[in-house]
Amino acid sequence: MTTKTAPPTPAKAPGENRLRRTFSALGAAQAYIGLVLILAVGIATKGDIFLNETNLTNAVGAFASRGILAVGVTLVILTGGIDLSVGSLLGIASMTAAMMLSKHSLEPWQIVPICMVVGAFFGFLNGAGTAWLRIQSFVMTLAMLSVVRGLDRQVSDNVSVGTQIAGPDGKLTPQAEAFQLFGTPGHNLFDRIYYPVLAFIVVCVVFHLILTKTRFGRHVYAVGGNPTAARLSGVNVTAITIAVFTLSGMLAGFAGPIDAAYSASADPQAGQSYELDAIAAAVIGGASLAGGKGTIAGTFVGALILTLLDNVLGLNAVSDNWQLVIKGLIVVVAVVLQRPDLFKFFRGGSRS
Amino acid sequence: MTTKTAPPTPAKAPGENRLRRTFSALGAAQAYIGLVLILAVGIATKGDIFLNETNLTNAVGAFASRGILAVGVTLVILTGGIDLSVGSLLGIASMTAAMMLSKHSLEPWQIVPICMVVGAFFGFLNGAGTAWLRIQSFVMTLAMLSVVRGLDRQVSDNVSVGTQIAGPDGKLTPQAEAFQLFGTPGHNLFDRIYYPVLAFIVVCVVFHLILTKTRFGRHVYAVGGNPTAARLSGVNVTAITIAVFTLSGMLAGFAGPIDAAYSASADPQAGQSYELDAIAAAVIGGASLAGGKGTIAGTFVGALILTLLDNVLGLNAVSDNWQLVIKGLIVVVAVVLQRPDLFKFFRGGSRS
Amino acid sequence: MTVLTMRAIGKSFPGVRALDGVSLTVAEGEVVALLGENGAGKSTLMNILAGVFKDYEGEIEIGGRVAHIHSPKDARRHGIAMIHQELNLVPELSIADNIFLGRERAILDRKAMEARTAELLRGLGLDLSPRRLIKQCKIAERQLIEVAKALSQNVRVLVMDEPTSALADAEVQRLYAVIRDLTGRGVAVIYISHRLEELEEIADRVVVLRDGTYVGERSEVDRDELIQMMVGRPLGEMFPRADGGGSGVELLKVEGLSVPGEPGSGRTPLREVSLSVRAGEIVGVAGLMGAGRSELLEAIFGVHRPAAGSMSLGGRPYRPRSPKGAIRRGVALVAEDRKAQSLVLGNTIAFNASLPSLGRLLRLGTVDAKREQAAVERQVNELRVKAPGTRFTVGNLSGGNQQKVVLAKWLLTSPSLILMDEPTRGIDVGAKAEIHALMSSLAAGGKGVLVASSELPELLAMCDRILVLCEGRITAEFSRGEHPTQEAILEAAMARQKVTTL
Amino acid sequence: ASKAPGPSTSADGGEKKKFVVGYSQSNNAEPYRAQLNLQLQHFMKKYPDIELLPIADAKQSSATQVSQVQNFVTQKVDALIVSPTEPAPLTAAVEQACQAKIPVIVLDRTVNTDCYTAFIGGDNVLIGKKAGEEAVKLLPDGGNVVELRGIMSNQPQIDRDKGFREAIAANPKIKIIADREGKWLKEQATPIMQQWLAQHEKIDLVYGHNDPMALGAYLAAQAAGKAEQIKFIGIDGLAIPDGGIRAVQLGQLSATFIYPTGAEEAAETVNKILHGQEVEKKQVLGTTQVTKDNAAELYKKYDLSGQG
Ligand SMILES: Nc1ncnc2c1ncn2[C@@H]1O[C@H](COP(=O)(O)OP(=O)(O)OP(=O)(O)O)[C@@H](O)[C@H]1O
Ligand SMILES: Nc1ncnc2c1ncn2[C@@H]1O[C@H](COP(=O)(O)OP(=O)(O)OP(=O)(O)O)[C@@H](O)[C@H]1O
Ligand SMILES: [Mg+2]
Ligand SMILES: [Mg+2]
Repeated sequence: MTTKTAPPTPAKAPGENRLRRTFSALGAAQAYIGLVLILAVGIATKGDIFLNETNLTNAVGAFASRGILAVGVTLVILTGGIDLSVGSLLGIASMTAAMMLSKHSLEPWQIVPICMVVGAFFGFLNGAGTAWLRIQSFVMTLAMLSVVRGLDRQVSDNVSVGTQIAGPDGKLTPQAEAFQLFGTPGHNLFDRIYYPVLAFIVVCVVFHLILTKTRFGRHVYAVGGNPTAARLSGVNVTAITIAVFTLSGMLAGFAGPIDAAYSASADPQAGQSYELDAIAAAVIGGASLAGGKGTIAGTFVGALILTLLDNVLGLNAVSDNWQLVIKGLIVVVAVVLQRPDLFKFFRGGSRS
Repeated sequence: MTTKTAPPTPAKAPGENRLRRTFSALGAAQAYIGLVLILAVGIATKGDIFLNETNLTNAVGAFASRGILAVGVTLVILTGGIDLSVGSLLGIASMTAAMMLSKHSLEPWQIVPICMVVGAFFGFLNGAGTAWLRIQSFVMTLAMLSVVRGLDRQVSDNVSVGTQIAGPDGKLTPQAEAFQLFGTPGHNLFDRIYYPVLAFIVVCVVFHLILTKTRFGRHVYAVGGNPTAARLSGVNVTAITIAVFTLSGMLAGFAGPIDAAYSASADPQAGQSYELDAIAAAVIGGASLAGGKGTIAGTFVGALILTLLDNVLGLNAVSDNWQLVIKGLIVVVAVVLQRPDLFKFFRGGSRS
Repeated sequence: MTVLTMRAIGKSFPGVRALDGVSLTVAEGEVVALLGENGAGKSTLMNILAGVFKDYEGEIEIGGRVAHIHSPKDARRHGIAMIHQELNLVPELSIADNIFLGRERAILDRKAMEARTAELLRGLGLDLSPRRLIKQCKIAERQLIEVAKALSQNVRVLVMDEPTSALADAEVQRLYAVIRDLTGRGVAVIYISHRLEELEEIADRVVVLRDGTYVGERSEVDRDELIQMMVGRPLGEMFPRADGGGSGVELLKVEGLSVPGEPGSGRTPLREVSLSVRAGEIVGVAGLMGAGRSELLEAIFGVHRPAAGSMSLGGRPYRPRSPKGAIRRGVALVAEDRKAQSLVLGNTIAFNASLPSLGRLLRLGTVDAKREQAAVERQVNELRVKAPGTRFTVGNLSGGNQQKVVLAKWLLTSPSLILMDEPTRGIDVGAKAEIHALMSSLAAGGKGVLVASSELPELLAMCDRILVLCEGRITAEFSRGEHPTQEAILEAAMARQKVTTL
Repeated sequence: ASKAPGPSTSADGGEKKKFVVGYSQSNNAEPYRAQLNLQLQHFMKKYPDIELLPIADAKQSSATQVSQVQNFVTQKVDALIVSPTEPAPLTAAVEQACQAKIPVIVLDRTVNTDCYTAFIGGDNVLIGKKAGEEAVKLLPDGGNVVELRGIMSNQPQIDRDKGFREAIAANPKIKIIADREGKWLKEQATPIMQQWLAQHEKIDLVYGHNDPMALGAYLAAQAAGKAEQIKFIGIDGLAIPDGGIRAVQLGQLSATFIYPTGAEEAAETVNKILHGQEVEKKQVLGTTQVTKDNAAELYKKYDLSGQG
């Protein structure tokens, strides 16, 4: 018996493998079908109005701050948690930015780090509650949503704070002028690269690299995919959990000034219900709320689907009520189209 | 071997077992500590105003329709899903009720079943999308939230429909009079048992019994705990999934008329963001969003915590901004207090 | 030279004293086997060594110095690696990612990781791409990947908790070669297994635990004596099946059954499988890893949709569209992977055991808790599940006891045909004998038993007939009367069709 | 403070009695309502024998507001002010208070019952009409108008739309070429306006149901370089740095219309009621058009930032 050393069965037949690789590449392409569909509808119905640099920049720009939130939320979702507080964190960060600008005349490059620290601080609390006190992240971040919104409203006295601050000469102060770059609609940076869009893309690229190329990224997937295995492999599950919530908060803080600049003011209600958009982008992009599954590329596509869908419906002057209906339907269609194994319901008990 | 029948270790040592039973009873009692805390604060600060039948009825009555949603959401959460559409379903059901009453002068006992069917229909679609198309329930029900809200607004033409319909004599029609019983604040049924509260309690009891005493209930827990094992044990996972969403929709339909009667009108926006309250009640009550864990009793306690907390803060005339802050903090404290193993972070690797 | 000393180790869980004053020493280059009944505390002892538990009683010394091990990281720092009883891999990550999990460089060096992974896999005879996702790997492959993961570290002490429970002989032999190579380099190995013949082959010393206490140790493996030590009483014949059975009417007939594989899932396709099981007969299914044994049992149980072929059960056509339909016809499947396929780990023993048979425990439409309790308790006691009660959480049971709960669950449905996929995986010798006795008595009671097992001696001793699968095809059939040898079965199991290899 | 209100209590000597007044606001976090709160607190301070409890915020939820009213009734406040989120839901609650013999002042939005002591509020149809008249003035040759609406089912939205359409009917050459729900929010209005600018060659005037929406549209037009060609009309005219009056001063809005808070009138009315004086049951407040000329003056008049 010990003499027979022929490998029992080749675990991989080359032909089969090639087939599989093709399939999985197709699967990846499939993720974009929903987006392509929406682009196609946009082009078919509104040709050049839709497929126009300004229109696309505007559409993505309006969603950029939510898109940035979605990246942070994706991190949290990957570990199997959820972050409902990002909308509130964006709100308090945008308020912080507007106040720093109006009360203390800080420069934008000072404001952004401060806002990120503010967001990261509350994010850290989320992580600590989840990891140390082991509160379900849904409850922890829902509580944080409430607490931070209360603080936001309290510091602002429920009044919105404008960012277009005029100096004694009636013109915008240099700080306010510079701050506008962060997001005033239509503003250009590097000739037609609009800061919010740029920031969103950069955030996506950075976090894509972090997730795919670094140890931290592997650990994030491991914590969400199998926390026990992660722990037994020496992954510091607590630290990773705290880190993703902190990063999510930090990104919300980063998105705050963008939101404030976009509206030229920080509203005490700013960011309300953004968390739903952010989570939706991640989940439409294929992230699983069970954890361990999802990519930044997917979230990016999910965000584009949401914002371009809005744009296409708006350009076609669909009534607001029907927009709600059609939007829901198309999201379902887009998600279904992304699934390669669509019509094989429940074939074979999956082993996971 | 077959002769020695003494089991190696008795499967149950009586003394040990008693100990464990006591322990688990204590664990159960612990679940109420958060609630007790809030009651204590209420009594300490506002004594008889708080601990007053009318006040308590009012407080619970205001939350009753959301409490009923929470029961349905608990079912869905137990199977490992989530239902974000319940707020919209409540909205369309309340609109249905108001229209049936105002346009067709139907009797309340005809209206309620119709509303339940309407809710169950959309709930069924949620289930079908989740089970058959295998769309993540978060996406499916988020899309449904949007679609149903759009329909609701469309059928109502964006105008709220009143339920206090006066006949030619200037008095309420008999149907409208009867409809008021469903929830007009302060109304009594059976001398001081207020219908919304009664309905909420009855729904809780019925679904508690269904979950604990029936095969269906066991299957719900099995599907949430391990869908593969459930399927291989002969559970029709698809059917259970569809059933819980349908029941959740049906309960939202049932809550619709209560909400309409409470507000004496169906607003096209009615129920908006109720889903968060409903999910929060379930999760504060111990339901795990991972599925397989949770009870109706817990959800009931969670609902009471939320509503009495609001009530106590309101009675104490805490400013609203601080209310948001304090509410968030207390929810965290209440949830933490419910955990018996609070300070033993990560002690002992659980086998799961 | 002694590398590891564990002194007076104790550990309690709520309501369970799992370990009490156990000591253990291991020398360099030595293979020490841990033996004991299910729930004796073997895994707990080793988990303490691997840093799974934060607190415990007693002291650990490594290389002569006291080691404070309270986390997996501590354990790794002291050169301890462990292959856990339950597979611990992240399904969505690749093989390479899993092997290096927790030890990556801050910026991943994919190339180096994949090269090293490929090398490790080759050493274990696995020809898999390092980029393959774990969820696409078969159970046996996963187990070998766990081995590779442990080997990839620079270890002084390697703990293997039932590393072979999912492996067939060929892979087991390869594992032995690896272990010998390691011990040659001075690595100490602690090896847990319920397969006594393995201990004979690989262990230098056997340490026996019973009920969380140290019983004794032997350098010479004498099976009867070891059994006596671990069970506390002598055990009769290992495989008690007498000749007989197989004379009944045909119970299950499968003809030309084909099931397509699924791209990406690593499932073996079945090709035109025909077989029959008569009432009172025990039929074995042998084959190498990935031969399609589990697939076959699952197909009969209605888990997969067959593309072609027909089945009949008890003379009537049998076309189960789901496990539910199969169960209704009196078929039961003890699935291969208890954790993933059989148990709701977070729930109680009673909940799990009664799940498929709730239909007969109903009274007025509700579950009759008293009858449920009684039925489950009887079955669980019969199988000698070591647990404080039927309300104990299944996830906190020892591996073998979990397996017993799975058996109890299916016996409660009183099946007429029971399909068993590796039914004695992780089961101690005593309980194994009981399960064998149980199979015999089921057969004697006119039931049919179809059992897939990687342990050929078990099949040879128990079965009236043995079918051999290779790449989803039946390549041979032996009846008890033919007195088949292991070699003959293995040869059939490797009778690959040349055409399919490319 | 469990005494029923009436002239008898505080008027006759003895120790000075302090009246307790509760106020339920539909949503604190709207700049307009924040302003209202501020003003109410300010004007209430004029009456030392009246204590205004912390303002209760319903956060746009009728259910919350109903229970707030019930809380105040339970506490037996001496007078109650309510700014209903929606008329119908609050009707029963107001009736409850009325039955408990608590005087109720309904501020800003109505309820469907007569069982209250006084109603104080602006007239949204009138404001819409004024805005429409201003549009007619701004577009003598007619033109294309886009309309940013508040939440569709909100009564002010319905009224402001109605009045506006009635007024612009005066000039048939003025057409509303598009209208959408901006939900009262600035950040909703901006992308909508961007889409309109992409769709329509010529937009002459933007009518926003509140200033933030009009300003959100302004931002979009400014970015597209079309802000000069388009006129913007808003409503609210808040005297805050970020508000409509300032925007008119800066030339961003052509005009806005002050939606009166009624805080001063409410404080006055409460005082009268508590001291047993007659009050007018329905007090409809007018509006003031904010133009470049009167903006500075109006800002000063309504600015309360220095006074807490
Ligand atoms: N997390 C836990 N909570 C409660 N009890 C536990 C836990 N882990 C183990 N036990 C108990 O400790 C005892 C020893 O279990 P252990 O897993 O060490 O047994 P084992 O010897 O490895 O058995 P097997 O051969 O079945 O794997 C068992 O009674 C088990 O129920
Ligand atoms: N639905 C599934 N998803 C993923 N893997 C599966 C699925 N079904 C079966 N498998 C895996 O495919 C392997 C292939 O199969 P099969 O069961 O046919 O082989 P086997 O002869 O039983 O081999 P083994 O000894 O590994 O169990 C199984 O071991 C199982 O782990
Ligand atoms: Mg073990
Ligand atoms: Mg198998």
